[in-house]
Amino acid sequence: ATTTTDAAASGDKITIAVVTHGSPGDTFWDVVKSGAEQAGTDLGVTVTYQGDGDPVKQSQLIDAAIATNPDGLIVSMANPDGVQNAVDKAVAAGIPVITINSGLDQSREFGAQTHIGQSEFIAGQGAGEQLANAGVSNVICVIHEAGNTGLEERCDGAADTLGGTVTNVQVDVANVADAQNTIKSSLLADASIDGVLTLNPGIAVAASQALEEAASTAVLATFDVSSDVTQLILDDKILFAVDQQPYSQGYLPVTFLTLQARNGDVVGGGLPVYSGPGFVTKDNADQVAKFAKNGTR
Amino acid sequence: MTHAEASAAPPILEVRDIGKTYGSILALQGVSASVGVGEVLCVLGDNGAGKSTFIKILSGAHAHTQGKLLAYGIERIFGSPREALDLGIATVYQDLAVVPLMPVWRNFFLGSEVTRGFGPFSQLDVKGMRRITKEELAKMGIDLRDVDQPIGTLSGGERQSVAIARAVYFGAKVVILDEPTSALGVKQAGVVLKYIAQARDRGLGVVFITHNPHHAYPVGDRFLLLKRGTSLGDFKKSEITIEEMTKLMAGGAELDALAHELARA
Amino acid sequence: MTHAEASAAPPILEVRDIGKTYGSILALQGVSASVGVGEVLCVLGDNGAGKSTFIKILSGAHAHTQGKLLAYGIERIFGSPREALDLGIATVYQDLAVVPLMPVWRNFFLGSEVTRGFGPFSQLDVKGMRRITKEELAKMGIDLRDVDQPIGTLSGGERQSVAIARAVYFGAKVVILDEPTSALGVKQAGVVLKYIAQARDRGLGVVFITHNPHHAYPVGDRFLLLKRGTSLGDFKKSEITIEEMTKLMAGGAELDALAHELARA
Amino acid sequence: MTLTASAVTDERIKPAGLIITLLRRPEVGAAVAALAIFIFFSVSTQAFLTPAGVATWLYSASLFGIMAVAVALLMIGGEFDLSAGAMVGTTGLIVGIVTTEWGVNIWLALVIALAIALAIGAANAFVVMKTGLPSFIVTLATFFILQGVNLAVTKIITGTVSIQGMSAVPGFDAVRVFFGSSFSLFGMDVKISIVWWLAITALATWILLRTRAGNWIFAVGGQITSSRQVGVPVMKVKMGLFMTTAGAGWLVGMLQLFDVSTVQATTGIGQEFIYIICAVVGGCLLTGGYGSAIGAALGALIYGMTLQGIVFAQWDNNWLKAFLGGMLLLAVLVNLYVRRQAGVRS
Amino acid sequence: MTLTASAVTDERIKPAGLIITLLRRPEVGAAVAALAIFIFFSVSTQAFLTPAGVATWLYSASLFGIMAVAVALLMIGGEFDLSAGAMVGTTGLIVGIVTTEWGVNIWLALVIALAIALAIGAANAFVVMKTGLPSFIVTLATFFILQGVNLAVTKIITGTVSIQGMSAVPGFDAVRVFFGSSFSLFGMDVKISIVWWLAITALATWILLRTRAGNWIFAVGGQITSSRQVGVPVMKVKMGLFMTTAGAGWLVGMLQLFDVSTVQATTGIGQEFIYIICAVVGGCLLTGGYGSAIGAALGALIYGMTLQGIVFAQWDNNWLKAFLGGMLLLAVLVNLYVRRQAGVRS
Ligand SMILES: Nc1ncnc2c1ncn2[C@@H]1O[C@H](COP(=O)(O)OP(=O)(O)OP(=O)(O)O)[C@@H](O)[C@H]1O
Ligand SMILES: Nc1ncnc2c1ncn2[C@@H]1O[C@H](COP(=O)(O)OP(=O)(O)OP(=O)(O)O)[C@@H](O)[C@H]1O
Ligand SMILES: [Mg+2]
Ligand SMILES: [Mg+2]
Repeated sequence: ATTTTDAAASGDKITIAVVTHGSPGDTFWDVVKSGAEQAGTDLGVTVTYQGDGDPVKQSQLIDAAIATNPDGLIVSMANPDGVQNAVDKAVAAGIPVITINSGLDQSREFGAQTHIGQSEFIAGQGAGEQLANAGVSNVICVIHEAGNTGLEERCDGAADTLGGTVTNVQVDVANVADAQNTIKSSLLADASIDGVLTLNPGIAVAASQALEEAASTAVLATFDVSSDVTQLILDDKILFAVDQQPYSQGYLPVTFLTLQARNGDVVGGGLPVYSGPGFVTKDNADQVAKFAKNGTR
Repeated sequence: MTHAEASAAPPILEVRDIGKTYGSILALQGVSASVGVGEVLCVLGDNGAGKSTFIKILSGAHAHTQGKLLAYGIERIFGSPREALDLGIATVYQDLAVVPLMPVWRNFFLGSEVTRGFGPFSQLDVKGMRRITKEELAKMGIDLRDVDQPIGTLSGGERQSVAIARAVYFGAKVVILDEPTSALGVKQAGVVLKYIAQARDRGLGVVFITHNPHHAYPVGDRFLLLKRGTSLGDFKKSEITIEEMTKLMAGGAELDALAHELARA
Repeated sequence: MTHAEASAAPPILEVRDIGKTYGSILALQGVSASVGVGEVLCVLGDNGAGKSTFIKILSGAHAHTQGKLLAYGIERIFGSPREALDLGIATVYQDLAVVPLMPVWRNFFLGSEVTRGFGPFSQLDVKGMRRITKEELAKMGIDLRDVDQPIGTLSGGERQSVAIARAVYFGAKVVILDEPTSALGVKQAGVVLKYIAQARDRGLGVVFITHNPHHAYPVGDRFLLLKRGTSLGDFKKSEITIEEMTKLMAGGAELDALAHELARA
Repeated sequence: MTLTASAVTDERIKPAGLIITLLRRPEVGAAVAALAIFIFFSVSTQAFLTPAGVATWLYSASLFGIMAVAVALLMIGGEFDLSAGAMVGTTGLIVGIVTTEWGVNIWLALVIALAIALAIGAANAFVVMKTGLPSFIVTLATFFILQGVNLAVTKIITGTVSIQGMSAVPGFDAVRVFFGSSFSLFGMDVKISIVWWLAITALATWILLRTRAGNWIFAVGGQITSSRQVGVPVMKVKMGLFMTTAGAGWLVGMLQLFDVSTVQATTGIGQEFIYIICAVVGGCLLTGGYGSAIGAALGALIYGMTLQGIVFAQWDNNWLKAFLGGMLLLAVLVNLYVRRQAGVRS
Repeated sequence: MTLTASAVTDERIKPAGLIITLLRRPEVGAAVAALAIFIFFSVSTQAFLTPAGVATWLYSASLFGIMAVAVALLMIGGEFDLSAGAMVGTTGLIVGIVTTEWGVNIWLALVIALAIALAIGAANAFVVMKTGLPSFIVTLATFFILQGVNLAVTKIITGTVSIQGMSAVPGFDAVRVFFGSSFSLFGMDVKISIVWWLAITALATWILLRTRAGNWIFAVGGQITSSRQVGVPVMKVKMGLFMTTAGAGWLVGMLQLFDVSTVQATTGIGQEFIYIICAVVGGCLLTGGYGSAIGAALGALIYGMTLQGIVFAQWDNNWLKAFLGGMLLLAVLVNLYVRRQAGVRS
């Protein structure tokens, strides 16, 4: 269902709407947003970004975006059923849609032109493999937002490939100091824990302190990077960070849709574009550090 | 002071050796009294003597912790004022039991609303209730501006009048009045005394609390005197004069001295 | 009825043509009166006549919306009761102005706490305040069980006594009393009248509201009569007898009829 | 002089026109605030006033509004229900799980979910009334418990944190007619939930102002002791209110489930305060005894318009909350100003 | 008969032992509940009573406790502050940004953050007092605004949504002595925040019970009109309370920042209710006028012990919230039971 719109006729006033399931302030989605907005600036198109983790609200945001009649729509589908109606509506209205991050399997079916990124589950599997390679078998996976689909999938993915046990631990990202306590408590409660997987760079920093205070030798790994995390990798406090390259998950679809609007190009050929995962380890932490500082990694 | 002399029919309300504690505070102990058909029982006593506590037991607002309460000769412990109301006991509480933010007429009919229509479609007879409220208050000499005013904005006496008018209007068997005249003007207080006499004549029982012996004596048939939570006795009108009563209430000689003191030094 | 006859010193408090509206409700209009040194001004009137409103203006609880208020001859609009208190005006409000959950002694001294120590280290003189509270109440004939009881659990009269004792204890120049005796027993009411006389003799001004002409007449020097929010006049004691006053307050003949009606039919 | 005439001609009342009298209703401030926000976004954005735009914010408002009206009744009755948001998730999850995982008939599933919701509402009421604990804290505990149960049970039964495959359940389309359908009106695609919202607001208003139950709701919220003393069946009233709120939670749960045909374990969490905000913006007192259903519905309208209006205005989404906060403050200030002008001082 | 003697020998009081008298303090119920939870987890888990374990839950409790005490004072004074949680984030972010991005001296940064916090607290108080709007709604607006500003401004200035490189700021270690250090005691690694917590609880208790300000706090919360009528400077008291809460937010912000040396834009969001929960579990009335600082500290202790105890017990983590809810309900019920036994009916 690839349609070429005549939006190109509208000249330079191209608008592209991004609606994700990330809540404002989420580290990962913030980088996606930065990527999309940077692409907008680079290409001279207007990019609007909205996000809400609740499928009803995300659908409403998509509906609202459709009401503004954009030249392209970018949607992340953590809960594909939930946004199906809204995406259908967009497709029916002739708005080209690209899905990002999650929802790879449904992307074509719903009529999106392509999918960019990679599901949280696959990224989790990557982390699980790396941890298994490090000889870890009893991991706690620190979920910093209870019931968040993406985070749950990361942990599930890790459990899938680790070959040992993965126990989820809930903390609150709004209280990092207390998250540190909870991680410490977990370590104290079960001395056999030899791996900690965090899903947010701030929590990773807290976890490294928790390991220290609990005098634990467990291996620490995390999702997503920040300059503190790269520093901790260099200091051997963190083994690796999974980098899904969220920036490109935001930048690429905007580029694709702009090309389509301006030039009628339909990129991807109906096949997905993978954006990762990359791993940041001691070897490449140095290079990543400066990008992380800019908020683009 | 025994009740043997009363007629065969049991009194409407009777208490025997009743008492009430609030936590560690003994507010009332060993009080016995009764009120029969067409009888006015005045409860007299100092501040803090336990009069309001006594009344709250009769009206079901507080359960007693000692003794017995009998209604029509049957022992009862009221779990809620609703139970007392259903027995035809209407009360004017000292704190008036009104809902400040609600309009006067809604307060007047609260708990006994007049409705029209059937089953789930019955709705309030707003017009009728407004009219009755206005009329009943006018009878007491209170000319309200607007029955839709929240009752919390009425003056103290106006508020008290609403509570009294309500109890009188709904009172079926017994009317209990806790210091009903305290905030009332001379005229309104007179009306209340008249109401009490009328209720008595219609065969209702009345329990009447006041600090004013001149209010109590003319209408009362029996006088229950409380002091520091205990009963000083239950007197028939024939057994006591107004002077004796005033003395008992006030501690005697002091009063006489007062008149002199008040004169300019 | 002019104030020209007063001495050269201006009265402590004086109002001229004062009025107050609550939203669209005119509670008080065009009232003039004054209270001077060693003078007792009684405010009389029906329920809802505007007495409490008048008092709230004097005490700074409500700002007036018309007319002038003068303290010591200087025009003022009180923004808060604190301003009035600072001028030595102590008030007993009809709703008593107590904080129900707080202990009796804390209520007694609220806003005028006694402290010991300096600057940031000053702390409450708890023992002293407890003692004074107990003593002042005992003087009024109220023997409290425990000054640490929340004031909300006191009886109506006990609560009123605390409010009066407080105003008398802190009253510096003028004491304003809104129906102070309404919930009081005969003895306690007598004590309050005595207090008023004492305050007057000490040179304080007193504004006294009551529905009881027998309370008002013995202690009053001037009588301000209100009806439906307007002034019926400001009389000196010499200009009016207790009978005339009672008639004016109650609507005359009705009262005489009452005594007969109250007798058993 | 008839009595009504005397009320009008009383010399102690300043004459007040019909407008002022109207302005005294608790919801009028909210109506003015809603109008202001409506005009603001209509003028400043393109899409707000298009049929598609209107349909979006009306739908958004309706979901908040149904709960806000129920919560307003409860607040007028002097209680809070912080479990109202989580209840939306619970009922949706129940229907989702029993139909997709266990193959229970969808109509039966609706009834089961409703029964459970009402039971939880009744339990809230029971604990609050029997212990005398504040409902704020009791329903907060219920909220936590529901939140945990929603997550853990969903995870155990489905292995994930959301329900999938709901639209394949037999009878889904039939039920959808009541909860997830939409119809055309003036070129707008009007969701059925808007109809529910209007109906519930009207019903609640009638109950509040014209029935005995309404009188009792105001009374128990205004002064519970006094109400008890004059014989209002306090327990029954509060029980009814908590069950109404739970029932509204069920309704919104169904409306959401049959709209997007999925539900997540986290659905509804954090929404409970939005309902309270809507009720307060609409003129309800937090302390109980005062408020209106129409006001709460208007509060929801304000919230829905603001939420979607910000999107239409394409303001940076990082500022979303700041705008929301500012609008909220503005709305209550306008409300206050209007009511002051009308001579009401709450 | 001396007056004191009469108080003791009054025939109208049932003799009550010292224990009953003690039991009447608002915090005793919370103390019993805390003890029960302490014993429960000590017995049922291995790590809870080890020095390392104790240090963990004490630290957890201290961060909640400092705010809970301040919030309790405010609640006794009859107000809420829903912006208290976001304030923790705001102050942390201010210090983080001005030091890491602009190179401002770290001590100066502390002062700037404190000044801004106090100004926001004063603004809350000002709006609440001048408009008469409920503080629930005013501070909710502040909360939303802070939440948006925290995120948007952090993003604009740093390009990310968290502060990085804090530990490299000159003077960081010096400041850490006050806010992020720890010392050894009985084999425990005691964090400095526990000392702050105890000190603040003691100070707040003294103020409440033994100073004029404390008297005023109870009064304005219990009956604001009466307080005003007897001359309590209501505005000043409320102003002080809101500023105290904001100041406590600053302190906790610093304690967190200098402990984990990073702060995110979402820090503190959702925590405001935990503070209120702690205060209520500790015996504060939501309606104001009653409560205690020690009680709030005990409420925080209960919360901290439960939160970490559940982790020590290694219960399935998805149930976390459900356990928390259950514990909360249990704690308030124990509290209630104890107080009923003591003859207090709140
Ligand atoms: N806050 C208010 N809002 C509206 N109307 C009010 C308010 N306060 C008082 N009123 C009205 O003003 C009138 C005068 O009230 P006020 O309390 O001054 O009477 P009062 O003379 O003290 O009566 P009482 O002897 O019964 O105490 C009353 O009719 C009352 O309804
Ligand atoms: N809820 C309560 N808790 C504790 N003590 C109470 C409570 N209610 C009343 N009391 C105490 O019980 C005693 C009797 O109170 P009650 O109200 O019955 O007195 P009263 O005779 O009505 O006095 P008054 O004439 O002043 O109204 C008082 O000393 C009061 O302090
Ligand atoms: Mg009494
Ligand atoms: Mg009055």
